[in-house]
Amino acid sequence: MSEEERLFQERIDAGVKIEAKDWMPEAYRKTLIRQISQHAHSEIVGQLPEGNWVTRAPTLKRKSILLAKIQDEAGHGLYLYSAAETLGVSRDELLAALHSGKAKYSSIFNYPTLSWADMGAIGWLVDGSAIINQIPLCRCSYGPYSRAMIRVCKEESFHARQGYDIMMSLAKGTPEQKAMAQDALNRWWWPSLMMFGPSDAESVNSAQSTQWRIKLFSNDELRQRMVDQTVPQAEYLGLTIPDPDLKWNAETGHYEFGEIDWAEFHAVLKGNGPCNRERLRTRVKAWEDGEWFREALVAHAEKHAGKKANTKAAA
Amino acid sequence: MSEEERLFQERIDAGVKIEAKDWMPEAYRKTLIRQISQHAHSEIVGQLPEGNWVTRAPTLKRKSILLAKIQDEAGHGLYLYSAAETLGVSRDELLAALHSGKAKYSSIFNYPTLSWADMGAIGWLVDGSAIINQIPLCRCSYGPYSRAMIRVCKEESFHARQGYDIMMSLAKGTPEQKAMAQDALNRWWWPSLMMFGPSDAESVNSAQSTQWRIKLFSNDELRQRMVDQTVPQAEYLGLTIPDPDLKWNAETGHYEFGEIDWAEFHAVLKGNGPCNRERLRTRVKAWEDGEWFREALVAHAEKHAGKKANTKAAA
Amino acid sequence: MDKFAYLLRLGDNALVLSQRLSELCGKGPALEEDMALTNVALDLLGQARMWLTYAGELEGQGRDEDALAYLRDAHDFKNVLLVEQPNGNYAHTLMRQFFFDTWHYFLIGALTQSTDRRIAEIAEKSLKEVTYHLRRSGDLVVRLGDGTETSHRYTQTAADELWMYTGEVFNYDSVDEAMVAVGVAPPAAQLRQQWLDHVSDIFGEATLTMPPADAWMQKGGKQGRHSEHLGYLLAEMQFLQRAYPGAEW
Amino acid sequence: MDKFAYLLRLGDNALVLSQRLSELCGKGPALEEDMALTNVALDLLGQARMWLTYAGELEGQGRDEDALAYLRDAHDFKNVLLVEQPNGNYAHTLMRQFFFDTWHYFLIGALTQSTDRRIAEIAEKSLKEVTYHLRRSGDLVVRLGDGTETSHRYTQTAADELWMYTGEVFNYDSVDEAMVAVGVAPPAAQLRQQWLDHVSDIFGEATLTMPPADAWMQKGGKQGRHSEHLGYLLAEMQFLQRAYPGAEW
Repeated sequence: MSEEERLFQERIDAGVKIEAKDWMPEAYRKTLIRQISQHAHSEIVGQLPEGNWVTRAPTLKRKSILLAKIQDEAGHGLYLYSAAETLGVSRDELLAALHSGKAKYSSIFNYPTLSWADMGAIGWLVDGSAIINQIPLCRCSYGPYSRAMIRVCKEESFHARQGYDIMMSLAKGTPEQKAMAQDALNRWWWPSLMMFGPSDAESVNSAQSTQWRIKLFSNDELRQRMVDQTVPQAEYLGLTIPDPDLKWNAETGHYEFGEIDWAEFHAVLKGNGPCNRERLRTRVKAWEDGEWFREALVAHAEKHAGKKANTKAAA
Repeated sequence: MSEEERLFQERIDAGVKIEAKDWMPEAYRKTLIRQISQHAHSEIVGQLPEGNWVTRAPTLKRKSILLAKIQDEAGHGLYLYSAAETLGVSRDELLAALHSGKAKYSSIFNYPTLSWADMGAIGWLVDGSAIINQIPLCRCSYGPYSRAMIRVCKEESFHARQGYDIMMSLAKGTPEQKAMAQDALNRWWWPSLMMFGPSDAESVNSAQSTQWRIKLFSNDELRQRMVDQTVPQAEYLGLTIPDPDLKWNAETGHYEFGEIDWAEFHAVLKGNGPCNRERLRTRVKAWEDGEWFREALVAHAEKHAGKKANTKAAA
Repeated sequence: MDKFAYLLRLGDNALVLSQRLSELCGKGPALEEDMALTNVALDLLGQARMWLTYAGELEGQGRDEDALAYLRDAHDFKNVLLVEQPNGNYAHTLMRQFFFDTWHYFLIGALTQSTDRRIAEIAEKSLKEVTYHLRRSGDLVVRLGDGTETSHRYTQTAADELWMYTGEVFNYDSVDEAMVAVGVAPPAAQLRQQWLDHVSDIFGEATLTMPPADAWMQKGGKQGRHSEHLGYLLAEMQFLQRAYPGAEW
Repeated sequence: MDKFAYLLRLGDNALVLSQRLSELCGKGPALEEDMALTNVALDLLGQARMWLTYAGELEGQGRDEDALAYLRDAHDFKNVLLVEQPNGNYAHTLMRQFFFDTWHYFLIGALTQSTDRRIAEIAEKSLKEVTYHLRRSGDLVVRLGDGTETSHRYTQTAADELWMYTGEVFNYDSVDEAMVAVGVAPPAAQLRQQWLDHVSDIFGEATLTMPPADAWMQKGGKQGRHSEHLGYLLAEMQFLQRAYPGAEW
């Protein structure tokens, strides 16, 4: 370890935030860029499964709440791209990596939204899991990322509550609505657990990230937290978690749960999820269709700057 | 009048059919091409307003009847293009004239189909008017056209009956359905009367076409026939014709009806109808999107012919 | 019930345009546009809810905002044809918005002076939003019109194609005239002049050619005679309320 | 009610594919294609009606073909994912049809030997139609695959993109197996081999590359877990029955 690296690690161990202008190991920078941009991409792609129901929201109030949520997600994307940009990479470069398939986004968005209840399940389970992942990151070592996470978490907790509220209405509703809610829970439960990533035994690079304080808890710890938090909520809704092996362990004070189907996890990651192709295509199409628009704004700004300069020169 | 022209007119006056191989005046040929191709184009464009409801037909049986009707229309287009082709013009040339906006199709298809009742009204009123226009043409002087008309009329009378049957179901249905039927009648009545063209006083070229027996009755005569036929049918349905001036004249044995809004007629003809742009665009898009397909079939046929020839040469 | 009919027109315009914009969620040409589009959709939806709620109360048949939004068929919708036109390319989306926003801004401004207190209040609440909408869409029209050759062409084409839908809002029928007569709504002539002046200013700055003011204009939406597009929009929007009648969501 | 479930799958496949084809009315690449598309849509619709009518009778709850077609939400539809895929360009439309027709032809052929008399009769009535469908779509795949460079590329792309939806029909679950056990339906292995052989023959003639038989395959449609496309298709198709409950048409 070089002297610089030693000092860097000391600052981290002392709980000092690293800022953009500070020296940092190249691997720390790269890991952060990967992690933050993947998070930003997830916010952007995450607009699509919800956008799929915004035009069909069942009441104007629900439509309004859902629109506001989608707007927040675009906003989160913006903060996060900005945080990544402090590390010396541009938003366009990050988007190019997304569009080429090189960069990842959360695999959960490769599942389809098949009923209105999915808007509830996504808020409750997916945003719920996201918060459990992100709350520790509010204390992570990189300043801009930590500050972005604080803003994001505040809004996400709203979203999770709104999602649970949708589930509540359905669970108290007609038999068809209750069935819709149960079906959504059945489809989103396991993918939500997979959001925390492979089990610790399989997880690569964790040790270094932990040392750098950009990963504060292990995947399995966070996953357990999600299960412990969610099972009683499901019970309150009168819905059944689709896991026959789920049971309360009074000694550990935790719920034990069944084996995750990692083959499915890897298949979706590899591109074989039900919607991988469509999600990416929708984003690429939006980007390509928008090229003339973005170019025009640049051209106009240049002309305008040119005009200003000419006016000055003439004066 | 040349000797040829005199003989030609004598044959027509004697009720002899003119066939493709026969001598004919250039103006006769041109008039027929214009008239037949306009009719063919109308069949093709006429698929679109009905296609607009086929995906939303209210029962599977109605959907099936509507699909069959649309298929018939494509078939009528085929016969009619073939009849036009006997006059020395290709289908592709005729379609090019349609797509460039040079050739016309029936203006009635520039009105939108706004409810299921429009499927009834189109069958009843539009196909009804078309039949009144076309029945005399079964006896017109040009053989291929006359034979095409005989086939077309047989199927059209089916369509008109099916349309009336839809109106009947609606008129006997719920108050909403009856209102739907009345609304459709309100919107389609006047455009259907306009289908017969300008009043005789305004009509150009009629005399020559009449002499050539490719126009057997005047526009106003045919229009009167349509009114006389349709008013009792509307009464039977319990629907009101949207014309306050409509009244029975016991002396003439005809219905008198109000003034047609010829300004609207000319506006739609000029391109200002509610759907002129969309109808033409849909057809042009289908044609352009299909170019690679048509080219491939030609290329395959040429290769195949080439292979056959090669095989023969080798043998 | 002229006032009920007038309120439906206001509510349906905002509702249908909001619906069109919400089709674009996550599909805008830049992240900032995604946010702005969703924001405008949200503002218009909020306004639609206020107009429809008031309309339902005035009608007194127990129809709330959802009953009016979800349980009317196309012929009972009273929005103008402009707002139901498909999104097209982004130049169309923006030009439709700019034409609408210009009228909407002057209308809402005038409605703050309405003799109907509730209408004046709703207009007052909406004024800041529609002011922002107009500034945004006018600004973008200028930047795209005076951007690249391509953006100029797209923008001009969008203007030419949408032009025939811009006259309907000024084409007053007996409902509109009744509202003018009692001071509820502003007269057409005044709004039309404001609209033409503003569009002309922005088009001038945008180096765009303004189509002739006396061009042929389509009509019918305000009376419930729509384009073929509206039926599809409603089939999608209303599906859940239609498929599960009486359910609470 | 395995047989009811099996009949729904047959009926829904035909109904949904017919609906997709009918979206193209008047929009085909040539007049002859317009006619053929409408014809196939019509045949499939007729078959759907027979399957759904039988399903409804077997269920004995008074649901007729229209109740089953118009009053079920997406999760109750049991068609495979292949048939609900959007039309795409015409190469997609045709390739979807060819993949379906090949399976459908061998299936219907086998069903003429079904131990269920009514199923055998319906299959018998459909056999001539599906034979024509297969000849037509196979013939077009050959001509487009071995046409121009462009048509070859489009056709190959369509095959590659739709491939992952072709495995579901052979992926038997307990419903399918129960039907095999009582001789109502043919086993998967036999159909799959016939399918692979025919597709391979046609692709050979078409100079197309056949994607690997062991590629990852999507599933879920038969169990009611569809793609996001089906909901929109149904919202449109079912609008009138949903908006005017109980009306006769």
